[in-house]
Amino acid sequence: MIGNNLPVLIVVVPLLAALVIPLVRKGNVAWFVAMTACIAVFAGAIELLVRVSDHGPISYALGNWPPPIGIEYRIDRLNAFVLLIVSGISVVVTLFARLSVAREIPADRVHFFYSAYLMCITGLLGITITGDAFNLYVLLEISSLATYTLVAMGAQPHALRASFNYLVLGTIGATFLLIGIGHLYMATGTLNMLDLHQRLPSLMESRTVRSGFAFIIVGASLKLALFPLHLWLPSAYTHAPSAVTALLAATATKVGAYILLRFLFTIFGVGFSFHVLRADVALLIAAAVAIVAGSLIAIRQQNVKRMLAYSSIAQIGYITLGIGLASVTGLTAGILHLFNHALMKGALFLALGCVVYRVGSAHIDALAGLGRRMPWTFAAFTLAGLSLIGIPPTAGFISKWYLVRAAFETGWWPIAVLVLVGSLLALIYIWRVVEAAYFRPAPRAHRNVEEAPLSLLVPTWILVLANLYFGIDTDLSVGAASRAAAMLLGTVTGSP
Amino acid sequence: MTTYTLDIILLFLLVISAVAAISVRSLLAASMFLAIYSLLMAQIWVHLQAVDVAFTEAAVGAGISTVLLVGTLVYIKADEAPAPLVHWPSLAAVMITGAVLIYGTLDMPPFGDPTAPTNLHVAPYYIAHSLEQTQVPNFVTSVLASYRGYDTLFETAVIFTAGISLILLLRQSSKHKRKKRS
Amino acid sequence: MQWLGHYNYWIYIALMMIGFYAVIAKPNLVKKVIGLGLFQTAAFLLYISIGMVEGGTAPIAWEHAILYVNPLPHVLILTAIVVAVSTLAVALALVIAINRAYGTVESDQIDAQDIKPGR
Amino acid sequence: MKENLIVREAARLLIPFILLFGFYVIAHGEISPGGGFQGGVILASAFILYTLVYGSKDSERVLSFRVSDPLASLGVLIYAGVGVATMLLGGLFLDYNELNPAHPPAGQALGISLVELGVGITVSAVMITLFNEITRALRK
Amino acid sequence: MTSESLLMLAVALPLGGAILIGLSGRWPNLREAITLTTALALFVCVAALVPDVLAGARPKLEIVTIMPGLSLEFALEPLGMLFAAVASFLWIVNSVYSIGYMRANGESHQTRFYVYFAIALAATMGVALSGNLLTLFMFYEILTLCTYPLVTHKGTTEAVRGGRVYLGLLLSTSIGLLLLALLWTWNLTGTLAFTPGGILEGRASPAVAGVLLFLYMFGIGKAALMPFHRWLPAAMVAPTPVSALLHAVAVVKAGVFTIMKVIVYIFGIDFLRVIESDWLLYVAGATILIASLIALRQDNLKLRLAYSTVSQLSYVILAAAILAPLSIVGAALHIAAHAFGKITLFFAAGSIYTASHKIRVSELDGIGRRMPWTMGAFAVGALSMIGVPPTAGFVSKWYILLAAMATANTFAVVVLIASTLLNAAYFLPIVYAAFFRSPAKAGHATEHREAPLPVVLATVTTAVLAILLFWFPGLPLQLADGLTGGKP
Repeated sequence: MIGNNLPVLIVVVPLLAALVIPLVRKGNVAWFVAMTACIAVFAGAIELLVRVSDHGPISYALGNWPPPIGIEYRIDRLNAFVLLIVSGISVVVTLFARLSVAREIPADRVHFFYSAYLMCITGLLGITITGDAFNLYVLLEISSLATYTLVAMGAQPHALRASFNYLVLGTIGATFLLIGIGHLYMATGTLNMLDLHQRLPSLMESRTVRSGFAFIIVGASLKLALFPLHLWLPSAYTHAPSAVTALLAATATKVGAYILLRFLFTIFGVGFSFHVLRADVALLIAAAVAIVAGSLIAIRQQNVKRMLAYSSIAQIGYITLGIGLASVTGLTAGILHLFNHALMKGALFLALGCVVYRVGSAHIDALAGLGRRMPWTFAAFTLAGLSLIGIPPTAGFISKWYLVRAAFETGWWPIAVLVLVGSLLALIYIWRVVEAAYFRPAPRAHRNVEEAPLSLLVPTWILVLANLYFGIDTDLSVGAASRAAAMLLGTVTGSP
Repeated sequence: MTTYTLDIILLFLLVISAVAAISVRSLLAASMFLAIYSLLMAQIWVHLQAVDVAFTEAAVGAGISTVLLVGTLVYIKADEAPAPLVHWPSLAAVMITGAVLIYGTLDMPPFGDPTAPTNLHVAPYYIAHSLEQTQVPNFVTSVLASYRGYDTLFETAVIFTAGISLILLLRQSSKHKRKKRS
Repeated sequence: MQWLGHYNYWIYIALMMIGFYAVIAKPNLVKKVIGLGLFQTAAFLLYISIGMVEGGTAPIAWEHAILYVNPLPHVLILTAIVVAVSTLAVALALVIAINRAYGTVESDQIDAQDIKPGR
Repeated sequence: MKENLIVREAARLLIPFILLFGFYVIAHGEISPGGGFQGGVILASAFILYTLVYGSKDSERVLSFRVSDPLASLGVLIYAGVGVATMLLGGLFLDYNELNPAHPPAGQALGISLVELGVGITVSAVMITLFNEITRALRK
Repeated sequence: MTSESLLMLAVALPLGGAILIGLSGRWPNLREAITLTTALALFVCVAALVPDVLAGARPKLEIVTIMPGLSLEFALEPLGMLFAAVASFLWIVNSVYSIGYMRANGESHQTRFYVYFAIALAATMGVALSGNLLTLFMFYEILTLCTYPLVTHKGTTEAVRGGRVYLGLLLSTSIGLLLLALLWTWNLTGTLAFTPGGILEGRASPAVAGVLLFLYMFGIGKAALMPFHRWLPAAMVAPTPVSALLHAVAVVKAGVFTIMKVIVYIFGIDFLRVIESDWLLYVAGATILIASLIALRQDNLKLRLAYSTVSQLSYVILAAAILAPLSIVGAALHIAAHAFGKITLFFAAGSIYTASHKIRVSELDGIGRRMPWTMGAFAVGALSMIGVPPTAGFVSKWYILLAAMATANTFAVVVLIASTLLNAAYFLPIVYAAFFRSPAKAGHATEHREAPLPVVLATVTTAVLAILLFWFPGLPLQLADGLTGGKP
């Protein structure tokens, strides 16, 4: 029963967990249920990835109604990989969450918190795995709704404001998607992604489809926080609880990128997206601005959480850059950075979470002198930072390598330079923190701060070590990414 | 043709109530206009033969939504502060969006066209088979609960999430000490 | 009839623009929420209009029906309406919480308070 | 409002009918407009009316959040449960035919009414929660 | 033990040492014992490789494939052998010196110091033994990062500022220019392996290769080619042992070493003759002269030494840029020769500081009488810098000069002569003052003797070696010859 229903279980297990958790009043039990669910999902995701890479795409007809009549789950190399990222990160973050949430969320609602938390993960997984455009919208709204609440759980009133802004922009984005999907449905009469992909090429001239395209791209970019549409991100990341920030930074934007990939390549196809409508130019420009502006703003931040948030905007720029280059290498680089950025940002935000757990603030002055007090935490921060900068042998370096290579191959000269300039800017803002932590005297209040507890350090270091591991052995990451890229570009020429 | 004229009048009223809803300073009045807007919308749904949607719109849009809005307003007890009449950047953004949509409408199939792709591809299957496959004469219900039952499962999950959210955000939050800054 | 044929769509665009404008232009949070409501409902009008079939009857089987309207958009919009009301509820909850924390629901006044303490 | 006798009596008379109507809508979604969602809202509205008329103290006694919270979960659990059941019966998720392999359409009908029931429960419970939480903010 | 496994061991040993040192931090004696044994073991391991290489063996070892067609691999060739031997040997001496120095000056966080020192050595070995450009780049960056804590060891604002310049310049050149060049090369050739005769010929148009050369030469910031030399003076805030081994030998030599590898194995001398590369000659020459002029005006002894290092490094580049087999030999020799000379000078400077806490040239009057051994060694080092026989500096300079004359390269000849004079001008006065001036009568001239024994011992040892290398240049010569593909 598990075997052939695995695709749907990936989403249903966390859903059921999210439903059961409010019934148990104990916070720890709630955490345990959540943890178990996440591990189960992770295991399932691994199994799916193996199956897909062995036997090609898997299709699962929900309610046993053949698509496009019913809703279909369709797992190919791309979303199997994204599933792995999302589920893997959620395991680590949940591991981290137990103490940090117990510290940051009032005890009488921890179990509700975990319910919302799992709903968010459920939504993200569902978006990734579904093969139905409208189903994607519904799941998007689930994860968003949960996310707004999770963000609002931050300690300060700013969190409420951030959450509200996120809600407004997020809803606009989702509604844009809805409108776009409506246009596609109008032109084709179907909602199934594969079906859409088969019917759209004949409609390339249709203004309805083109406007739909515009709305979908804008909607997805809002979720992805691509440069001009990033306004919700910094405050949301800054004021959300540590665990939530880590989860969002490492998974939510990635899923946004996935939506973009899915629509650009699978549904509309390269021919339409990049040759008829030249979306690549728009994406590349947005990405370039994101990298430079994001990094420059990050340098000026005093709150390290906010600094990392702006850095995320820049990093999203890198991902979009890879997508916009629309070559095999470029796409590989984009998908690869999807994976690597999840690792590095996850590690950074978790390390920061350790600091917040001890000193209750992420302001750069609050970090002063903590390098000695919390050696493991800041060692983790520094290593993950190096990965963000792109120093070998870290995962970040591999991303940069492929991005620049793609830039060379496609002859986009300035982009190669831009990517490297981006790393240098990253060096500046990461090193501000490192210097503060190691060379500035600790304020008297922090003289006897202790190292973060083990159950926070372990998940942090899991991600840090992953950063190092995937900087040396890139078979999994590069392999999966390049196969997914080949598949996406192959969909145009018809070859699998 | 008469149905059209009626539709046109309704749609026109719809626009008016929408404009009113966003322009009146009194928030209570605004939410009332929103309720009217929803009722008109429900009316239009009926005209477009979408009875289930009409029912829901009436129950939710005019009903629950209004109750929640009014409940909030009773608590807030404030009217919109005077603001500049037009916010140009926003207007520009809106205009661009509108332009794209207008462009989009230009080769949409004419309204109500039975030969539109939507009426040829998937939908006919439901109409043809619903009764014999599910014994449910109301196609909307059969599609909702069976053919696309999976959507509905998550639609319900969305509501559930909303419930959880409000519990998290509002319940006992007076005990939950938020440093009120002043 | 062509211009009439798209009348619904134009109205939906108008409504969407009105709502969208309120969302991004109005400093008052409640007004933003109301705008969101209009904005989303407009999108519903698009879908239902898509589903309309000239001379079709409501999609409920009965013996002498010749033509039914398309049920699929109705289903989608039922879902969307639910999503909309859920969003509305969460938005209002946030507005209440914000009002409790800041004593106002005007974004510019909230910003004014946020600047003071600094981050 | 509590003092207004007429209102109280009117409510006393109305509420049973509203509840009845709500259940009817849930049950008869298959043949007539309506279904779990609409019916659930109607049920909730009955409770809301009760609260408005008799005040929150009494309504708490009738249906406290200790009851409504689990109900919210329960509804979705029923829905998902049907799906799990069909899987356990060897079919795919939400494949109602498995509920009655001998006569699939009957299985479909059964499945549909079950999930509609689930939707109804969750919707009414959550709608009540939404109303309670927002108005509780008032009382505090 | 096969030479392949020795390659692995050469990098692994210092790393393992670093871990042990870190663990034994609580017991200083044990800690320093471990440091010394590690250093010794490393040298033995490296020395064990020499015979094979002289016999013409070129052991290779692939660790892991990082990206398709790109792997982390070690490969030994003469130049790397020479570099590894010099660095690993001097580490022993330097460890002895460090023990004396760090204890005498009561430096803090000594464990951290020794740990990062060991890691730095591991990185140096990695650079020396790297089998392709990617591996080299990787260890090059690691070397930068793990020396940062050593530069900022004191933790003072001055140290932090120094560290900022250090890291900033080295990383921005390596990421901004070198990595770009790397990727471009990869894009052109599809390989980054070090191959005799180069890989670019025929794959890159001379124009493109010219741009590439530019990127490489300035991208390898560790070679301190002007204008990217400022990190070296900045690094002088570090404790003297660091300046001595890392910033006179390991790090800076890693720079020129990389340059030579690129010139010999990526471009290929013959190909470089084709493309526009004269500017390199001029930049190197300019660096030599300008740095010397700056050195003249430095009163801080370590800074003067630092600028001298800058100019000496460009000797190697200049020699390489002459593009004659003979000059390549000279360049390789100079890597070794300068190492011994310059480390002696730094040792001396450190021992002066330890004994008398003097850091200024102007304070050294008559110090030679109090510290005869130290200043004697200093004199030897100075002579080697200038290139006066019988010191190692003479041999390498002689080769370079010969090559310059053979190729009728007037510019190089002029630069060499001029710089020799300048070297004399900024070194000899110190020696003179130390021995023949009477100490300032000021009260602060407190009585002090020689520096602690380990310090003096190390200093004298290196000085002696600087002389021995003049009489017995056989080994480095053979290796250097093997480099040009003359006789293996």
